This record gives sequence, structure tokens and C-alpha cells, in this order.
Amino acid sequence: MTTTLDAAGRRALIETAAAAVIARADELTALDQAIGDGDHGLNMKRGFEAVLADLDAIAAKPLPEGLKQIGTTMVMKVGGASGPLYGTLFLQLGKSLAELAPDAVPSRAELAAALKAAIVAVKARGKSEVGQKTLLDVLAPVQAALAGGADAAALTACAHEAAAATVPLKAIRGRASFLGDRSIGHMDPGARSSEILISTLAAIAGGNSGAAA
Amino acid sequence: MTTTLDAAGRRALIETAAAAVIARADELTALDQAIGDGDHGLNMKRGFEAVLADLDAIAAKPLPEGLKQIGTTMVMKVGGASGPLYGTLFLQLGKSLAELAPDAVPSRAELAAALKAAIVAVKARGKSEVGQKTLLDVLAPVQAALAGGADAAALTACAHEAAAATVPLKAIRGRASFLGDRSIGHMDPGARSSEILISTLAAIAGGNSGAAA
Amino acid sequence: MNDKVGIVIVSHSPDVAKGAADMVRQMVGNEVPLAFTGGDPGGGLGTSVETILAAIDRAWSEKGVAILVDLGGAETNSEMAIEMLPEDRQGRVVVCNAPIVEGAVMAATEAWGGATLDEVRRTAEELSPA
Amino acid sequence: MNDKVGIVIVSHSPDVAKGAADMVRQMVGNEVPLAFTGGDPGGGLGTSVETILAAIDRAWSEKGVAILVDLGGAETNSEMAIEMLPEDRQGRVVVCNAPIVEGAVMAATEAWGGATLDEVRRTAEELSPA
Ligand SMILES: Nc1ncnc2c1ncn2[C@@H]1O[C@H](COP(=O)(O)OP(=O)(O)O)[C@@H](O)[C@H]1O
Ligand SMILES: Nc1ncnc2c1ncn2[C@@H]1O[C@H](COP(=O)(O)OP(=O)(O)O)[C@@H](O)[C@H]1O
Ligand SMILES: [Mg+2]
Ligand SMILES: [Mg+2]
Ligand SMILES: [Mg+2]
Ligand SMILES: [Mg+2]
Repeated sequence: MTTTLDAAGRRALIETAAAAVIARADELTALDQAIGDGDHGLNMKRGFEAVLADLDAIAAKPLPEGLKQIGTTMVMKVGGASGPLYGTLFLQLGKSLAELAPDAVPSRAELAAALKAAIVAVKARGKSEVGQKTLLDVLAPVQAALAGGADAAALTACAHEAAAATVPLKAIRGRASFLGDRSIGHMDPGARSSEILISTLAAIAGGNSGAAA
Repeated sequence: MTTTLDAAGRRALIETAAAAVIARADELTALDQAIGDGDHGLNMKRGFEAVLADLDAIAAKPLPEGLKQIGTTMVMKVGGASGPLYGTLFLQLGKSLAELAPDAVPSRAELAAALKAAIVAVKARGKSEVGQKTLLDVLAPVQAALAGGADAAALTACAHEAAAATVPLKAIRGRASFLGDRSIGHMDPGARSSEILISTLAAIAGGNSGAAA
Repeated sequence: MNDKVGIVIVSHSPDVAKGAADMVRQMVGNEVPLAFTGGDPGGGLGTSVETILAAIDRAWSEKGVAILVDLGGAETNSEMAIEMLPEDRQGRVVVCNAPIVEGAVMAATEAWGGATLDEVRRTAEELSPA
Repeated sequence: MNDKVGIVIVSHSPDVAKGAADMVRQMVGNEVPLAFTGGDPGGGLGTSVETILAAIDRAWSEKGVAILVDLGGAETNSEMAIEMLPEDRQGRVVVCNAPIVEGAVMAATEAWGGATLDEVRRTAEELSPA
């Protein structure tokens, strides 16, 4: 880990994360076809393409402001339930990190606290809890691992396992809940998109020692 | 009253009744605008124009068969809730009068019994009762008056009063029920179309001594 | 196709009927027999027994057909249509007491899973959208 | 116009939104502020916070605005939109827990009669179509 995160660093981070999700759009859509309306990949792609379209402006801002702009962009562009959920996540991350010194890298404690607050905000937005087969089922264990000192590889492994652990769950929120028991046996698309984001960011933070599964 | 009702007689009866309703289409629509979706006149006009389009064929049939064809035409052509309701009314009148001798005029008792059965059928179709601000609030008192020996003028007066008596009622069925208490103070459009039909038929039966109000 | 309950959408508005059917298709693809109709015989807002009968025929399944309706007239016309069906079909068509759009998506999702007509109807009638 | 509560219809489908608005207009004419939106920012089935905000603005009334939605995403996006409104408007916009089509007709009929936002919402949430 470096001790500064300047505009170039922020740019690389955002660009890589966005590209990773966009590259997996077909996979995310296929997951959503099985237990939803088959648009999660399209939705996330639209959101992150809009982020990329503003990449220079976002990267030029301090990290908290940039995160808020990403959040607003996701809110406005995604279109699915995932838009306000991921939007709220990024908006709250930005708000929680507001005191960060310019170009500073947030500490593990700062990141863990920010992600904790963001998870609370996502729960409120979705009227949802952990265990309901949503992106929260990846975000929550990753936050716990982060707070507990996990390194990049461990965070990646945690996200991967958490996404896989949504397979046997019955969906209680979102469209997949319409399927009742038939939602069992499929990975939640939002859990998978969260895994991709986290493992990509972890790989960068860990000096590219890990890679998105 | 004549003692036979031949094709020419049936033709005149149906044509006059249909024309009377069609002539009042704007008024019926205006009533429906106040407490509904403003289409009752259009709906009834469409139904009775379709009846007129088949007038010769309908009049050529024995009365019970003709009534059934009118019922089917109303069912297929009206489009509003009134379609299956008036359709059911005419279909059941036809069924109840099935034993009528060719070209015979149904007796008062036969007519009263047929109308009684038809009202039961309309109630079942509409899941409705007298007092809910619908066409039943005209049909039921007219049936009672008919059974009780009322002459043409009395039947016309009865229908007129019954329609007027829907004004203070609160609608419990149909779209007007969406208005709750605000349906009070307006005449029910279906009650008015029933009044028009009844007073027109009574006028013919009474040798044109009465007239639709 | 006949191993899934069919879904018929009957709205006063042809646009609502079509849009609800689009939403159903997005959830269940072409695996559930689906038909929709809206508008009165004159082309205005309303419903038509004739086009309801045709829609039931298009969505016909040996497992039965669940009809979703919006307001009173759509319900009364659908019930009238059911009575005009050949007798051996009448018992296998039901009108669901459920919201037209949300109910159609729910009912179709349930039908997609292979549920019986009764299960499809109950799901549409029980659940309100999460 | 501002003496009646406004109605906003938010569907995943632009067709459902338009058709439901047609049905509302047939009941209440132009006396109730009404706006509708459907479709995601890419034109597919979904909803858009941006167009929801614009619809709230078009249907704005000092008495408040009741939003009718179909499925989860429409609800979440509408709630998000409410939070993005100027603070003095936020408290006067509610999402009704009611069927989109039937609820819109009910809510608009109630608004037409001069009801408060709370009454409009309650009517939509209570009644199922007769
Ligand atoms: N109420 C909710 N709370 C938390 N997460 C949710 C909720 N609804 C949906 N999700 C997440 O969003 C994902 C679906 O996103 P997407 O397909 O883009 O939206 P939509 O369901 O509107 O089509 C789900 O896989 C789930 O992870
Ligand atoms: N469930 C019902 N039972 C009895 N009569 C009804 C019912 N619903 C509607 N009506 C009658 O139908 C009339 C409205 O007919 P119309 O306007 O043609 O149909 P719609 O209400 O579908 O637009 C009402 O005035 C009422 O008399
Ligand atoms: Mg989806
Ligand atoms: Mg979607
Ligand atoms: Mg009407
Ligand atoms: Mg109508």
C-alpha cells in the first residue's frame, strides 16, 4: 500500500473497478435471468459506463467527493433496484470519509467504519437485512473481515465465499423473492457484482497480488 | 294490448327501445362522468347499435330467442360492466320465456316471473344487491310493481321514481363506489338507462299512452 | 408449453395490458403461455368479452388459465367470458382477486415453476409486491 | 390545480404508466395533477430516479404528491427520488403501498374529492378494486 492516493491513483482505482464489472455484465445478467428479470449486468454496465464518462472529473475530486459523485451517478443511471442500493453505498462511503486529508489513503479503521455505515444505509434503503440473498450478504462479511485485519487476499477469498454462500439461500428481498423456494440453488446477482468490485479493489490495494475470481 | 306479438311487432318494440337509449346516450355519459368513467352512454349506444344492425334477424326469431340474441349482442359489444349485466338480463329473460307460444304476448305473470329470474341472474353476475346504487335499484321496484298489477303509466312512474331515488344513495358496486360518500347526490347512470328502457317499453305496451321521461 | 398454467391479462387499457405482459415476459421468457387484451369493442378504455375469449384461447393450457384484471368491468366481463367457454374448459379458468400488474408478474413466476392453477391463483392473491 | 393532491405513476413499463394515467384521466379529467413515468435510463423495463423527480415536479401540488409504484425497484427508486427533493418538499411526497393501476385510479378519485395526502394514501392502500 502507498501512503498517498492522488488523482492518478484514484483514476486507476475507479477505472479498474468499473471495467471489471462491465467485463462481467453478461455473467451478471445471466445470474439475474435465473432468479430475476435478467438486467443486473445491463444495469451495472450502464451505471459504471456513466462513471467512466465522468472519470477525469471524479478522479480530480478528493476521494470522499468522488465517491459521492459515483453514488449519484449510480442512483441516476442504473435503473434497477441496484441503482439506489449501490448509489447509497457509495454516497455513504463518501460521507463517512469526509474528514480524510487530501490525497490520503484511508486507514483500515476508517475504511471499516465507512463500510459499516454504508451497509447500514443500504439496509435502510432496501428495507433489508443480511441473510436475504442480496449484495448485503457479501458486503457484511467483507466488512467484518476488513475490521478484523484481513489482507487483500483474505478479503478476496471472503467475498468469493460470501457470494457462493448466497446460492443455498432463499431470497426474501427483490424480485428473486417472487420465486420463493425456487430462488434456492442460484447465486444472487447483486452478491456477485459486489464480489467483483471488492476483489478488484482488494487486488489493487494489495499491489495486484490478488485477482478478481 | 294486442294478443299477438309478431315479427313486425317485435321489430317495432326492439327498434323503439334501442332508439330511445341511443337518443339518451349523451345524458347517460354525463351521468357517468359525474360518478364514473363517463362511458355509459357510449357503451349502451354501441350495444344497441349492434342490436339494430341485426334487427331483422332478431325480430324474425321467436321472442325468447330474440331476447337471447340481444343479450349475447350486449355481452359482446358493450364493453363496460353494463355489458354483461344487461346481457345477462336479456339472456335470462329469453331463457325464462322459453315456453312462450309463437307470436304470443307474454302475460303479466309470465313477464313478472321472467323479470324476477333475470334480476336474480344480474345480481349473481354483479355480486350485487338492491340498494347499492345500480340498475338493480330500478329493475327490482319495477318488477314488484309489474307483479302487483301496475299499468303502463304506473310502471313508467315507478321507474322514474326509482331512478331518482338512486340520487341520495351511496354507491357500493361499480366504479362509482370508488367515490365513497361523494357518489351521493348523483343519479346512477345504469339506473337511468334501465328507466329509459322500461318507460319506452311500457309506453308501447300501453298503446303509447305514456312516454319515456 | 402445456405443462405450465397459462396467464391472461385483461385491462381496461391496451397499454397496461401490453406493458404488464412485457414485464411478465422479462421474468419468465416464453415458457409460460401468456396472452393479454385491453380496450372495449369500440377501441376505448374498457374490456371486450370477445377478445377475452380469444386471449384465453391463445394462453390455453391443459393445466388451466389464471386471469388478471384491473377494475370491476374487466372482472365482470372475464367472468362472463368464462361462462361462455366450452364446458370442459370452464372449470379450469379462474379470475384472480389480485392487482393486475403485480399479480401478473407473481402468477407467471409461480406458473413458470410448474405450480397448479390453484397455487398460481393463491400466490397472486396472497402476495403484495415486496 | 394546487388544491388537489398530485398523483405520480411509476412503472417499470412506460406502457403501463401511460395506460394507468389514461385510466385515471378517464375518471378525474384534468382536475388532478397527474404525471407518469416508466422505463430505465437506457429505455428498457425499469425506473429512473431522474424521470421520477421530473414527474414529481410536473404533478406538484402544495397539498402533496402520492406516488404509485409496481415492483420493488420502482419503490426503491421513488424513495431515493424523494430524498433528493428539496427539503421543504420531502415531507409532502409519499409512496403508496398499493397496486399501481387500481391504486392510481383510487388515489386520483380520492384526490379529486379534495382529500388530504394522508387520506389519498390511505384510500389507495386500503381498498382493493371492487
Ligand atoms: N430490497 C433490497 N435490498 C437489498 N438488495 C436488494 C434489494 N432488492 C434488490 N437487491 C439486490 O439487487 C440485485 C438486483 O439488481 P437489479 O437486477 O439491477 O435490479 P432489479 O431487481 O430492479 O431488476 C439483487 O440481486 C439483490 O442483490
Ligand atoms: N357490480 C355491479 N352490479 C350491478 N350493477 C353494476 C355493477 N357495476 C356497474 N353496474 C351498473 O353499471 C353502470 C355502469 O355501466 P358502464 O358505465 O357502462 O360500465 P363501466 O362502469 O364498466 O364503465 C352503473 O351505473 C351501474 O348501474
Ligand atoms: Mg434485475
Ligand atoms: Mg430490473
Ligand atoms: Mg362507465
Ligand atoms: Mg367503462
